[in-house]
Amino acid sequence: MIEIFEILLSANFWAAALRIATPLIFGVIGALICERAGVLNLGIEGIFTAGAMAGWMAVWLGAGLWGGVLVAAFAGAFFGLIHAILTVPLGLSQHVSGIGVTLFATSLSYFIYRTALPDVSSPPRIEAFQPLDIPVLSELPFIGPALFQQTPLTFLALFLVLATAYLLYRTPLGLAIQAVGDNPSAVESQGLSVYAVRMGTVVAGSAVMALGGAFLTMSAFDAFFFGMVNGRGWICIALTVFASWRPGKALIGALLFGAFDAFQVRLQTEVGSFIPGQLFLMMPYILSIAALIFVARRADYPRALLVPYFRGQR
Amino acid sequence: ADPIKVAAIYTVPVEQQWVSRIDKALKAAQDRGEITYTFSENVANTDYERVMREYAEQGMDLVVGEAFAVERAARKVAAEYPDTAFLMGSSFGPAKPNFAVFDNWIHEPSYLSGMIAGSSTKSNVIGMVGGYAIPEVNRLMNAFMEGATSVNPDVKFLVTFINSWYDPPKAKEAAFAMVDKGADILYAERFGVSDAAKEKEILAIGNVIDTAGDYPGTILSSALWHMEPTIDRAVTAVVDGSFEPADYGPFSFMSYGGGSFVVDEGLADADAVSAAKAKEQEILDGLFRVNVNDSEPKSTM
Amino acid sequence: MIRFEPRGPVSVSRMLAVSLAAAFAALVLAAIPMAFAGLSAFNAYSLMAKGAFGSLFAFTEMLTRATPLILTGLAAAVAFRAKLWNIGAEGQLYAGALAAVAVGTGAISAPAYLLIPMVALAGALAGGLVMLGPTLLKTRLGVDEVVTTLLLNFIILLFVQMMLEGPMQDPMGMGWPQSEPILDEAALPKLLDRMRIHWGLVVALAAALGVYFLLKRTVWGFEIRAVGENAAAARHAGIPVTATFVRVGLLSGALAGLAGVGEVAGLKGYLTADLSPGFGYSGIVVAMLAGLSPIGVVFAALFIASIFVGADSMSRATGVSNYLADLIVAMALLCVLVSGLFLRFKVRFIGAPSTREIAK
Amino acid sequence: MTGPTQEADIVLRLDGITKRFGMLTANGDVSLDLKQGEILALLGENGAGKTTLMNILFGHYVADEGKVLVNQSGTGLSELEPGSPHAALESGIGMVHQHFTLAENLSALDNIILGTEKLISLTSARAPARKKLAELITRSGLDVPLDARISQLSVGEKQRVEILKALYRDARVLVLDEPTAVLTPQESDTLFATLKKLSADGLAIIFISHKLAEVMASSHRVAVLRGGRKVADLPTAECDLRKLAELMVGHEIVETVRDAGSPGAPLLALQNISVGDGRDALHQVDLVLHSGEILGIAGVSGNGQTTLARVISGLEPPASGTISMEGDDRTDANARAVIDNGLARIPEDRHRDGIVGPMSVSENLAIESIRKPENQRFGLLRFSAMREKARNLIKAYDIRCQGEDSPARLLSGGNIQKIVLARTLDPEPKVVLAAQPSRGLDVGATSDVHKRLLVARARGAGVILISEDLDELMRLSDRIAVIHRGHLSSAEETETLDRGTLGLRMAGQGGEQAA
Ligand SMILES: Nc1ncnc2c1ncn2[C@@H]1O[C@H](COP(=O)(O)OP(=O)(O)OP(=O)(O)O)[C@@H](O)[C@H]1O
Ligand SMILES: Nc1ncnc2c1ncn2[C@@H]1O[C@H](COP(=O)(O)OP(=O)(O)OP(=O)(O)O)[C@@H](O)[C@H]1O
Ligand SMILES: [Mg+2]
Ligand SMILES: [Mg+2]
Repeated sequence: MIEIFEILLSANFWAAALRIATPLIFGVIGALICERAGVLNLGIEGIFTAGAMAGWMAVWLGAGLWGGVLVAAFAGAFFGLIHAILTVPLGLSQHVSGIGVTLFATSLSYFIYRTALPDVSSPPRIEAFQPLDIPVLSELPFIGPALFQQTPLTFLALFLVLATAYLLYRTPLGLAIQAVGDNPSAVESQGLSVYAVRMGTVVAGSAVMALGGAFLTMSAFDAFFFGMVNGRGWICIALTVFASWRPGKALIGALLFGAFDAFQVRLQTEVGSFIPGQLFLMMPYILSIAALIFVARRADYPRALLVPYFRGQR
Repeated sequence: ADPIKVAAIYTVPVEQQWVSRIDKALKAAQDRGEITYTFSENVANTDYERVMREYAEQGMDLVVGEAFAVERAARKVAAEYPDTAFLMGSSFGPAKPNFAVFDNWIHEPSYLSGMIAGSSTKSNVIGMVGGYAIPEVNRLMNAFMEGATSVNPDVKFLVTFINSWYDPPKAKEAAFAMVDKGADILYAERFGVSDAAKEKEILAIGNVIDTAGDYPGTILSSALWHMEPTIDRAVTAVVDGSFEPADYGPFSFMSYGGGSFVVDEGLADADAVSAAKAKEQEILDGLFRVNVNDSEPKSTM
Repeated sequence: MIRFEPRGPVSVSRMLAVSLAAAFAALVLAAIPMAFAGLSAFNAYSLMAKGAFGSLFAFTEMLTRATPLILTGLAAAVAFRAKLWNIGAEGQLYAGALAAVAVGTGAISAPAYLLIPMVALAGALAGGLVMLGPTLLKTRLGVDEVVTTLLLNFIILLFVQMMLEGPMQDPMGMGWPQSEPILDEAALPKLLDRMRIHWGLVVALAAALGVYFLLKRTVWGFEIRAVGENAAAARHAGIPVTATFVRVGLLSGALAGLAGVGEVAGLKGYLTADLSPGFGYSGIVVAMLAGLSPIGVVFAALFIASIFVGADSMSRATGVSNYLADLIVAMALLCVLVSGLFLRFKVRFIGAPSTREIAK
Repeated sequence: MTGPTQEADIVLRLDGITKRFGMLTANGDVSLDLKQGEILALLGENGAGKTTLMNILFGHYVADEGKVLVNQSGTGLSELEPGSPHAALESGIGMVHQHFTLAENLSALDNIILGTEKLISLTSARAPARKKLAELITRSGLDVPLDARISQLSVGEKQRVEILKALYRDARVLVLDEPTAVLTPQESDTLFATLKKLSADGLAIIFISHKLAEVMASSHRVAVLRGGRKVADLPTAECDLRKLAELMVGHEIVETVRDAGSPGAPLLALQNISVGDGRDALHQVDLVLHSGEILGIAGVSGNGQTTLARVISGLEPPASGTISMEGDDRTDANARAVIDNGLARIPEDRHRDGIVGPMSVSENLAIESIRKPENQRFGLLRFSAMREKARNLIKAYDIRCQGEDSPARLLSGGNIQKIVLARTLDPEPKVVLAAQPSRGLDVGATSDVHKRLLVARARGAGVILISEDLDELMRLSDRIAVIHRGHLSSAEETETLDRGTLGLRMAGQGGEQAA
């Protein structure tokens, strides 16, 4: 018991939680933006992979770290555009298009990586983002190490949460996104293009998702591995529902998940000798389901989610 | 003579430490002009048998691979293609007429790197991050732990498996957690652990491949695996027409040069190094046998 | 400006033409990465065809690969028909495989004609029960099943690993996390000597016919369709909506569970945690390609399997990275998706208002 | 009509509009002029092409032939870019659609300003918008709570938000598609008063309606479509109700009249039923329905009618109270049991609750009795029997469709209602619950529904008629009760009531309420 409190009260633990949460924050914010506009984006797992590969590859080819971030975002936007074209004007099933995009983005990333680097026996590395040591702030007692020894991408993620909330609730575009996810005809009857709003949103959301992948190869680690996304994208889909499609709750959800994961790793070394490790690994998923049952069920989801819109058709 | 045709089937990408050693040995043979080499990586177990058959059908002279999760099927296929030699990673014995086996028997150097770690730790806490708790991993970890306790009975171990072969960010987090718990040496079974050690400015123990160049000043000691003795023997046997369904496992032992132990003498205590070197000699001379223990290692804290 | 106008019934010739066009487009698209890897497209395509259909072995391998896809495709199709979004076929597949192993590795000894059905039943039941949870959470508490089924995939896979490293580990397995082998009496017989193709294919085909019959001709099928198309109206008309969802959930999970039974009792003979390379997820693709038609699922599964097996074999023959196979499958999928649109809609291109008319 | 002086007044001209959907010509060469400050009523049967015409005008659809001309701020008529709602809005056309086009998750204010600002902007100018709206609201009398989420608004309030949307953009032409279909008489009266005020200020208005009385009362001019073609265009003063009905349908409509009934024994009784909280709750509702009578339930929509219908239909169990039928307790009966007990239900939202759109007409006709032996044996469907039955019902109820196998969604609203009537009334139920049965239907279809209900009454069934249309209620019901805020008044003989009294009670004033 004491041990558990010790863990929860240590700044390093919370620093780890935030670090683990960072790719999830990007992912859930991206997924949330897409779904707010009425488009479920199951391409996320592939978009993560594409972002991880493209961002890393760009840096490796000499683009510089922020150049890599930009390239990752563009890669995400590219696959987002495919998903957007398939699901918005063409109105195809969002489930199957998303899974198709995941397949496509993943295999294309792998294929490009392998074809470009056929002879590596150990993954080539880049100089990744380093934690920012912000002079005064990082010296603060608990908060300092937890919050201010993170890499720039973590701060970007936190900023994106704020920016997304502001965008959704305070700007004309945000209103349009919310409306198009609820009732597309409300948007069309006000002279806006449903397709433009939805496609733009999906493309932008996918670009944000890709940053989650980029974080893995450019911040959490410094090389690209096959399969390294490891289901993180799917988690974000779950977190989106958990968050009731709200940016603030999305941040909390991602942090909770990160905390579970960080906690799980620490607890495993404590009692791992008599409890199977898999039980710990299950914990975040089980708790997510439990949270859904007790917290987030019956959230008012975007009513037009999954429903394609065709102009002039009934 | 014409080079013989060799194909390899890997269930993981070639970057994975284990497979990279096989790949390296085969590429060297190819560069020497002894073989032509092609491989399929990341082959799902469901597809493994088909891939084996396809290579056999293509008239490969030697097929190298990992039979661990497809033991039965692999042996069946081999039996149906007696003209092709199969050299497969396996926990079981060889099978007639053409199924030879190997494994990464580098528990010996692991024991030695454990000795170095045991005498180098100040906090008496060593963190170990593994992928999955499979025998090939457990064996090395157990030998390492045994080596460490042999020189330092007070040393304690933290063990975590991340349930993935390639999730360096996750391995890194697991390692960070151990540092938080007081570990001052990390056993790096997976990519990501040495990065954590480097970032926290502590030491790491390498496994299978030598990453000292990537982490200068961080890798205290490593247990390396060399597939060349195994591969070269198998290739020669195929060329000679003398390929036997033998157990190539021992060629991973130190005495054949299949395993080796390296230590950064700038980082390790000189006494510890000489103790380990003495033990190394005993092993090479056959005077000391490192225990083989395939059971899952557990934290001792 | 592009506009889509719904089209009525589609003629067979049009369907063929569109399918061919899709296949052609996929091949053209696939030529791009091939060129990137230095392959001549024509050679590659003939190798692909050979890899999937060129020999009895190739053909049976393709069918073997299609077998679980048919079952997971049916699992998705039947659930999606009722608008029960089961994304958890992967987990249900593993649950089915685990149950098959629990029953078929010696816990029960019985002659083959008893043991095989028992193994299949256990697998189906396990898959069904796994899906029951999310179904009840959806109907009773309104918890989104996309998320619960998705998360359950991870939980079940970890559970399988736990069992394989714990109580169900093969004591003869040298410590490897794998189950004991399925008894010979519990294994699905092979269809052909020396080939991997097994009775699971027959089961899958029978299941496709069964689901077709169920949906088309039975009261339950009627209720499933009604609930899927308009749950409010179905409820109003006295159809037991919750019971229908539960039935669909059980059936969908059972079909996915059967896929696991086939893989473990028909193909591999024992269970490991990497039994499935994502058959559960591919099942969704198969089902949607088939337009949720049970018979269509068979063809969609064959299509996906032949593309994959063919492309995989081609990449091996040419020494190109075998990630190419997945890439070609993905491209083919996207092309077929887009082509489906031309079956359902007429596409009209409409110009901007002409200035000519305004000037007039 | 084309004199130069009048030309200047014309704010909108439809010129030879033709629109085809496949084989169907929804609009055939329709031309129409609209003058400043004029209120034009557009009439026609269901499916006559009214909505289509307005959708072309607003740019939702693109006409196959013809064009729309608007008077852009007094510079003469110029062609409107087809297929662009944006262009229509820019040139001062506002539209209130037949189905609301509001985002339920946004506030009224946000719905109104949606799309009126540059999308890419750091701030949304809510404050100035609020000021402008406050002024608009006082001027027009369209009172809405600007900060409430749309999902919390009543139908009437949503309607007003829709109109404000148009006025906020300084519309000079306002199109309203069946604006009163879902409004109460009082709300309709208020709406038309507002419209008159706006037209006096120069706004040109087109409204579509099936309610001929309000057309007569509120329009300056009437245009009638039949089969997509304009068959009449004349000043309202030159028409009367009968003439309008004839113009629409092409023949005379005989109004259904109720003969003196002979109510029998009590059939259905609700005692002290309470359920739910909030808007649509019921509080201690008592009700007795006798055989051979039509019991009307009047009320402003959103006062618990929906819940009442759901409770009687077996879709929602009451929190307290009992329901009995012919003396047997049926409180806990679910939908299936309710149907089996001989209670037929006509849902208020026929598209949502009435039919399964993609399923065929014959399947929709069989859906309530799918487990009956006539439709299945050993769980297997008897298709030929179902089809046979469907063909008979299609004939008997005059359901216009392309055969029993065509998907039900392709049918018009009136014909969808006939499917519901056929499958519920054919088994000769003891009780019929008809919720808003003629909502949105044209005169012909409405009179058909009325006839069917009276036939049921004549053979001894009890009918509960929930409606907002007082004329319909007064015409059909033997007794009428009023529902307000979930309280149901005791039913009184129709002869003792008049529109005024009912209207007051619907608004919650006067009349005793059942305790
Ligand atoms: N998008 C469409 N696709 C096919 N047919 C359509 C479409 N829109 C309208 N129609 C058809 O055009 C005809 C005119 O329909 P419209 O909705 O304009 O009728 P309406 O006069 O508004 O009827 P109501 O009084 O019932 O509202 C109908 O037969 C309708 O089915
Ligand atoms: N999507 C469609 N495709 C093809 N035909 C259609 C479509 N929608 C409607 N129709 C045809 O148009 C006719 C009228 O249908 P519609 O839904 O427009 O009626 P409506 O006039 O709007 O009815 P209302 O509003 O009462 O009830 C139907 O008989 C149907 O055959
Ligand atoms: Mg209509
Ligand atoms: Mg209309």
